[in-house]
Amino acid sequence: MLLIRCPYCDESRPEIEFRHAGEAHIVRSDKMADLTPDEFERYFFLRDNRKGDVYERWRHIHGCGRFLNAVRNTVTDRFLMTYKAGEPRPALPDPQAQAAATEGNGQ
Amino acid sequence: MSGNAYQGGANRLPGKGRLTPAKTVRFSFDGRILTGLEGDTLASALIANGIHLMGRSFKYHRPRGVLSAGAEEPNALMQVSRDSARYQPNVRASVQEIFDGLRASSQNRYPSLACDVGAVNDALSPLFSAGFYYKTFMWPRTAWNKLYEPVIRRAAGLGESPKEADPDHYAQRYAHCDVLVVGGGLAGLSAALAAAESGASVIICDEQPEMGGALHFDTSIAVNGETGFDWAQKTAARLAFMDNVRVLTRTTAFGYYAQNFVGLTERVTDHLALPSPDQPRERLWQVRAKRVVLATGAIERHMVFPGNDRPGIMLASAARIFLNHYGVAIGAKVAVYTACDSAYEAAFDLQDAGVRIPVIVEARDRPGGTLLEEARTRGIEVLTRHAIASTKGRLRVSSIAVVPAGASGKGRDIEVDALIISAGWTPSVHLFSQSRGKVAWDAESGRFLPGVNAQDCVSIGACAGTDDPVALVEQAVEAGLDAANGAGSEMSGRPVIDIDHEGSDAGSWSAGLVGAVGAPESGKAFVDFQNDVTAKDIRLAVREGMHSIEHVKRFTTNGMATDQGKTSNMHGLAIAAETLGKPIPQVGLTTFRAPYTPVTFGTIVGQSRGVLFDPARKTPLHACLETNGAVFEDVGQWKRAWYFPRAGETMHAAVSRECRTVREVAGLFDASTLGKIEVVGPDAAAFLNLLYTNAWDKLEPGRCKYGIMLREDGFIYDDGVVGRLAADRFHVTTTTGGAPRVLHHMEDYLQTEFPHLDVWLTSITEQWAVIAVQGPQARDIIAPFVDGIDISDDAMPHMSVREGKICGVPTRLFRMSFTGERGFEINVPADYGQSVFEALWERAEAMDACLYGTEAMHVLRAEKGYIIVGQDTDGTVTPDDAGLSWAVAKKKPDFVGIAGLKRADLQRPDRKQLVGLKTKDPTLVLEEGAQIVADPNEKIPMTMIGHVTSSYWSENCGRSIAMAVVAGGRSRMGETLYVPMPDRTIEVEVTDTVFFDKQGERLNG
Amino acid sequence: MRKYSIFAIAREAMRGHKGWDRQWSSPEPRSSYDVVIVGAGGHGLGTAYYLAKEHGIKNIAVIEKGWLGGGNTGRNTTIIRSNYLYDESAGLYNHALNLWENLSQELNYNVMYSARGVMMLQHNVHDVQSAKRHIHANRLNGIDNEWLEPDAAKAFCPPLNISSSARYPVMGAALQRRGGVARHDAVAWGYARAAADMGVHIIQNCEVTGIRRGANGDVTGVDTARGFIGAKKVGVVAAGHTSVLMDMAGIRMPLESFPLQALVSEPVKPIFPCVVMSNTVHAYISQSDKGELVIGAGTDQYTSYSQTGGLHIIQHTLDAICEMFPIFSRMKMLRSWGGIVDVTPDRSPILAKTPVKGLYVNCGWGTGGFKATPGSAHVFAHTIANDAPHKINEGFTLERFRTGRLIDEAAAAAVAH
Amino acid sequence: MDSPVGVERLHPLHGRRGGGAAVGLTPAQAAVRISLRAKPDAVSALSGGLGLDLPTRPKTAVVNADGTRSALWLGPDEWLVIDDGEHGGSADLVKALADTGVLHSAVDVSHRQTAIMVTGEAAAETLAAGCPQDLSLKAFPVNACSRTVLGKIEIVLWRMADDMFRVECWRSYSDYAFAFLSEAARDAKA
Repeated sequence: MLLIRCPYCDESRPEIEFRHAGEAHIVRSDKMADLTPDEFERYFFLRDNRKGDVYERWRHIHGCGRFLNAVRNTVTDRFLMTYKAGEPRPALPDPQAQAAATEGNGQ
Repeated sequence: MSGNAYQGGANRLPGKGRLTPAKTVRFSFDGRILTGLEGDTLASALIANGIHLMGRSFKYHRPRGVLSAGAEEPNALMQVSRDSARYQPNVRASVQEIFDGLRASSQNRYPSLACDVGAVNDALSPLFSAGFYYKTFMWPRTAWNKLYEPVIRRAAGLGESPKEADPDHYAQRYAHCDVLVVGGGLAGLSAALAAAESGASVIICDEQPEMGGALHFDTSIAVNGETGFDWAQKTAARLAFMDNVRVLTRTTAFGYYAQNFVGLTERVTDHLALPSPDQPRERLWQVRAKRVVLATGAIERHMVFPGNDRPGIMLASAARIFLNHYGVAIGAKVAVYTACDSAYEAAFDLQDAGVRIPVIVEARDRPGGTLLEEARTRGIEVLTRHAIASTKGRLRVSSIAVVPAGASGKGRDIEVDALIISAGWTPSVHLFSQSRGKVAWDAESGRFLPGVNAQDCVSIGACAGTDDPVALVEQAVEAGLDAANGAGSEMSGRPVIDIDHEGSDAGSWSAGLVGAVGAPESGKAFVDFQNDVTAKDIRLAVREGMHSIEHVKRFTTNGMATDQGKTSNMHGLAIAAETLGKPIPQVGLTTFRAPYTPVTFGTIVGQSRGVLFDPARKTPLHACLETNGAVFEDVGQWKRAWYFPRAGETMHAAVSRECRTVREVAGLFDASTLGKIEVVGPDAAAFLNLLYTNAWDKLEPGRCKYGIMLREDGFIYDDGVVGRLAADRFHVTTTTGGAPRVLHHMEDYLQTEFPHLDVWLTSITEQWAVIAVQGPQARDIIAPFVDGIDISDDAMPHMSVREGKICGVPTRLFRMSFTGERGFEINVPADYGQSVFEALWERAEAMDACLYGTEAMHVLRAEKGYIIVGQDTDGTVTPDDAGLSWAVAKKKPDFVGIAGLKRADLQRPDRKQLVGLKTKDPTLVLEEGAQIVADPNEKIPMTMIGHVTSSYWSENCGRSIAMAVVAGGRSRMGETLYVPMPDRTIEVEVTDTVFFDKQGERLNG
Repeated sequence: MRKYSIFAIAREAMRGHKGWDRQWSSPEPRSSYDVVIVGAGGHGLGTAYYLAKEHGIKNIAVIEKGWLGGGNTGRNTTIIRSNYLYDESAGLYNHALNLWENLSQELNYNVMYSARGVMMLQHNVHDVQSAKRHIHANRLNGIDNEWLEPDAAKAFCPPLNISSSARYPVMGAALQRRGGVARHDAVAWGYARAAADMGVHIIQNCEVTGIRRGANGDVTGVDTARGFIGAKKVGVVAAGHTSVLMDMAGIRMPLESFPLQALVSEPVKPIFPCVVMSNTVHAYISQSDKGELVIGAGTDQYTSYSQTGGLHIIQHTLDAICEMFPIFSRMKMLRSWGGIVDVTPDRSPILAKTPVKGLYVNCGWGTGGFKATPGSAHVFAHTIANDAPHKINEGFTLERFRTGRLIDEAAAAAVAH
Repeated sequence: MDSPVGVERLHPLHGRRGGGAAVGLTPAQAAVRISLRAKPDAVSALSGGLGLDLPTRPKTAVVNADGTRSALWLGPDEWLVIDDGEHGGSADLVKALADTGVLHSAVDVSHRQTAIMVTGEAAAETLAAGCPQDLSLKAFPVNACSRTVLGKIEIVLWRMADDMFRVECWRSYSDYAFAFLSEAARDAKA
């Protein structure tokens, strides 16, 4: 069971309080009615599905109820960071800082 | 057995061991009543009684005795029971503690353990080479299922499954700590003590009944001036006394999951004669630790040589535990075959206890330190660079044949009644590997050791390759202090743990892998005892192209038995490497997977059985409905009243009566399970505009409207009636099953797509009990109870909502109908639901109204052509498909689903559209799910153009009615289509979906 | 290739089994091939086999990052059935089932296809409606699937709890008698042996690091850990890792990869004669020929390539198993493991050409790809050989997510595996 | 809201008792409950309306002076207000909040939920049978509160004293919650 830091509760909480909500930073057009089929496919169906660090959404559904974003490595399942919904996509921490974080607590 | 000088078995040595001679325990094995001592395992008690033959192997049914004294045991698996329901197959005799009344029996044998007809497999073993079944049993084709497979299945499988439901219960606990120490040997206890005294919260667990680990058998180590084992007990007691420490014995850490989440299983009662009924049988601990200290020790390997599997042949450490802990001699004349120094300690202990040691067969050039000299001083013959070529003894080893290493020939026979073996020790890196840490090959000591950590853990002691006790304690204390420090504890202090060690250095590790020993090739030299995998099998696998160790494992089944290769994996790897001519690390190591030892399903399930398997949600009216004879159906987690049969009534009759009564008089229906969401805020209407296809701006407060919600891809997601209570407040309803996901869906959009809107969502599903009163008399039924609301048709027309009181309690009163009749849905605060319902029902019953359930509700709405999302639609239906395009606002610039709806395939004219169906024979009721074809004479596969979504006998129409989705259905009105059934083909006519009161006049009475 | 038979075994038994050949060789890669298949699982090896056998293409390499059969082929719970709802799915899976029935003989390798019946339990009215919709559709498609009342379900699977006091009582079951299980490793090995015998190169421990395209955009080959390997056509058959590989060719896929866990119990004597699945209480179970109960359920909730998952998923699975089969509460979990399954939005696979000429993809099987192995391999070989789909896989395109013409078994409330 | 004559407010766990010496399980008395939603700028006005300071720190609860009304932080814009004064709480909190005139959402959820009091030395251990949060006093001190999980349901957990927790759950889950805690209590003897 993963341990996820909720940026609203400011605490790490067990995975079963959360619901995964897919890839993050997929922008819903403000002109949805004008989307071409290609654009709709990109928006709704195509996913990065990266092996490595991914930006993703979770909802602390059995906690504060908020949606949040996370950067997680899909090979190790380790969270690099979490941040609030609506905040811009952060740059990834540099690998050295990641390594340092690895040395310390998993979370 | 009383009167026996040797309490608890003839092979019990007076004055030896740590059990109390007075505390005897009676148990049975294969029907024989035996006596052991309290604290005995089945294995130690049986050996004490001179019984070495404990089981039969999986494939060849070879007689087997106990190999080990621990969890790694591959051979001595038994069926153990307390009573007929409390029965367990495949129990390791080396782990199961005996208690008064325990019944054990051997398994995988017929008719008896000593005389097993399955042993014919052993004689046929040349045919049963590794993977033989892939090469045969292919002819004739049908024989696999009917002949070969049943035979193979019956031969395999070890013990028998329980046949009765499990009467025991199991507990679970989440636990959190700064430091979890796995393993309570010298290293684990030292680390736990250091961490605990620094103030950290500590959990320490060990799989044995007492802490101590290797101190159980290793009597050469003294700690702080007392025996190691005594120190361990005192330290464990001291730890248990501390508030910040939890000491768990009989507790196995079986799984190491992400972010230091570790599963432990504690065996609570399986060793007790009379457990209290409140005690769970086992308890699952789910531990989240800031740091994990792995002090899991090492497991001794056996020697791989022909005939190495006879009862009486066991690991040196096992013999030493039986002797030093249980006070049991494994034999009177015990030879040694070793490639590791620690077997000498065992031999010396045995000799000191009066056991004859006829020979030590040493595979190496010489043992470490002065062991050779000491053995010779003791008068023990040591044959260095020798091997055992074969053994004899049908049900117990009786002699060994010794040859110089690499030589062939019969060799010299030496009579024995037991043989102890040791090929060195495999560090237990299982949990470390499960944590995704990378193991690294240490060429010097010939073992895999923990390498790079993936999680916040540290390995100490034997599992980390630290052999010297002084260094080990040093390492453990450092690990404990560091762990406490890392968890933020600031107390200082360092426990004093002084080691006095008389034994030899454990030393030489390298010679114990078969590749280095060069054992004779003839005969069966077992690598994996339980699965009967021999060295030859592994060589054969390599010869056949299985060059990955995973292929070798799967082809031979090496390491796949219930012990998961604890003693065999390294041997298998070494033999494969030798055959391939590659170094061991290049051949790889199979992945370690949870669980470390098998874990009872019940323990993992815990409380989630029976009524706690899944919550059964009941409405506030449930009890009254039950009193009134309701039969309930499961809808999601809810229990809903399905129908209300009167005495002697079938379901069909009850539903017909309910349907008729609603249309003639009225009926009461429990609609409480419908999802309800209160949408509040100045932007509430704007938000609903985006979430529903409909437009909401113009809905006046006090009015309601039916709404459709789509997914972004344009398919119907949910529907329901939405009432506007005030300019900034809506009461939204959803389907019963849809309630949680609809709220989640709405929150998603609100929080992440439309956060600029000032609106909040609150689930009020359970705030309100909902009583639907439907039928011509509905208004008359409720009128006397309503307070402050004018419920006349003029003042409160169809699709309106008012707030006021009913029976004196607040209500949100909806005028709406899912039956086509004049109807009200009365929302009252849930705790009042029952009282209000009783008041209404008392009056309604007197007026000859009825209670109706979900089945009648379904029929009534189908008569009117109202759809049920999830029944008449699945996730592939658009509003237009369902005939609901009127509910899609044409002028809105945006709503969820607007883009998806525009895709080419969703605009096709030949999409499946919802229509009505009338059977040509009005008495025939179609089956829901039945498929529809245009050409009844087409051969299979037939072209299916749709299916029946809803179908009922309609008492009110006097005939059957159905709804269906049919390709291009709306352009087929009046067409005849066909529903092919197994026994006949039914003719149907395509109609519109409204079967009753087409003008809708009844909504207003 | 040496023919496998009881007589061959008997002959070998007399000389210590020294005479067996390698089941497949480990050749050095050539500089180029007509077709390179990426991924040596059952689907990939099978594709190579059918390309060689039915389409006359012999210059083929199957390139595998790890060891052959080590992905989802060797990690799944081996359930085989074909009682899918839609014509497209029914056609594909039934094609596979027809091939399963003769696969041991076809490959001269006993894959232990065991038609012991797959029974899908139905626990509420909605379940029953959905099951009957499947049964009717299957019948008209010529696929066996029959309705069993609870008593008949119990008779077919005696350990089943059909008590009406169960939390979710069994209201009936849909039974496909031709459904069953097979031995997963043997499928990969059997295809590998037969393909290698026709000259297919199986190159293990060779990770693909790039998919190269020429000036005109067409595929020219793959970069690998052992250098560049040219290819006229490349078929990606790498369940779980498809997105990663297709990204190398610049194609973003409608896929997400999830951990899928499974477990086995300790072995016991035969107690469980068939396969039982339940979508409502959510688990499935069978008993292997070794005697282990083989158990699985749904995926973890998050995307991952870790091949591990949470204990709570196993808990839910075993809750469901012990609810349906209370006698198994004292059984023990022996081993658990995880695979990576790539899942499409409509839960149906993609077996198709791609926008890149010469590049083909076979993916998106979610939790249920094993059952399709021979059928999938067979039509995928056809698609590669002819640069056009077989009639059976015509609908399983990449384009369907643009047009909206989905094959939505999930939405139709079918089960995923 | 006054309980009207002849209409009984029926607690979903009416009459239930559970636990033993080390832990007691008791249905909490009836209460008024409001799900309150608002942005930060409305907090002080709403606090005035309620007569207590709405907590703004995660995982904390605030109780008014006479102990009859409390506000539990559930999320950054969400509080559960519980009033169990006289007669199971008769305060019209929705009106009191409306009178503040600031933007908010107040929804009456008095009947949506019910509560179980878990008391005694084994209270935390009992809850730990199904609640995955760290319930040590260090991590979950008195007046800590959180929406979380108990077994297979969602709850709001509030530690009111060292050895007293209030478990709020939706009413249809209360049977499950009570049965779950009852079985857990068997095992959790301090």
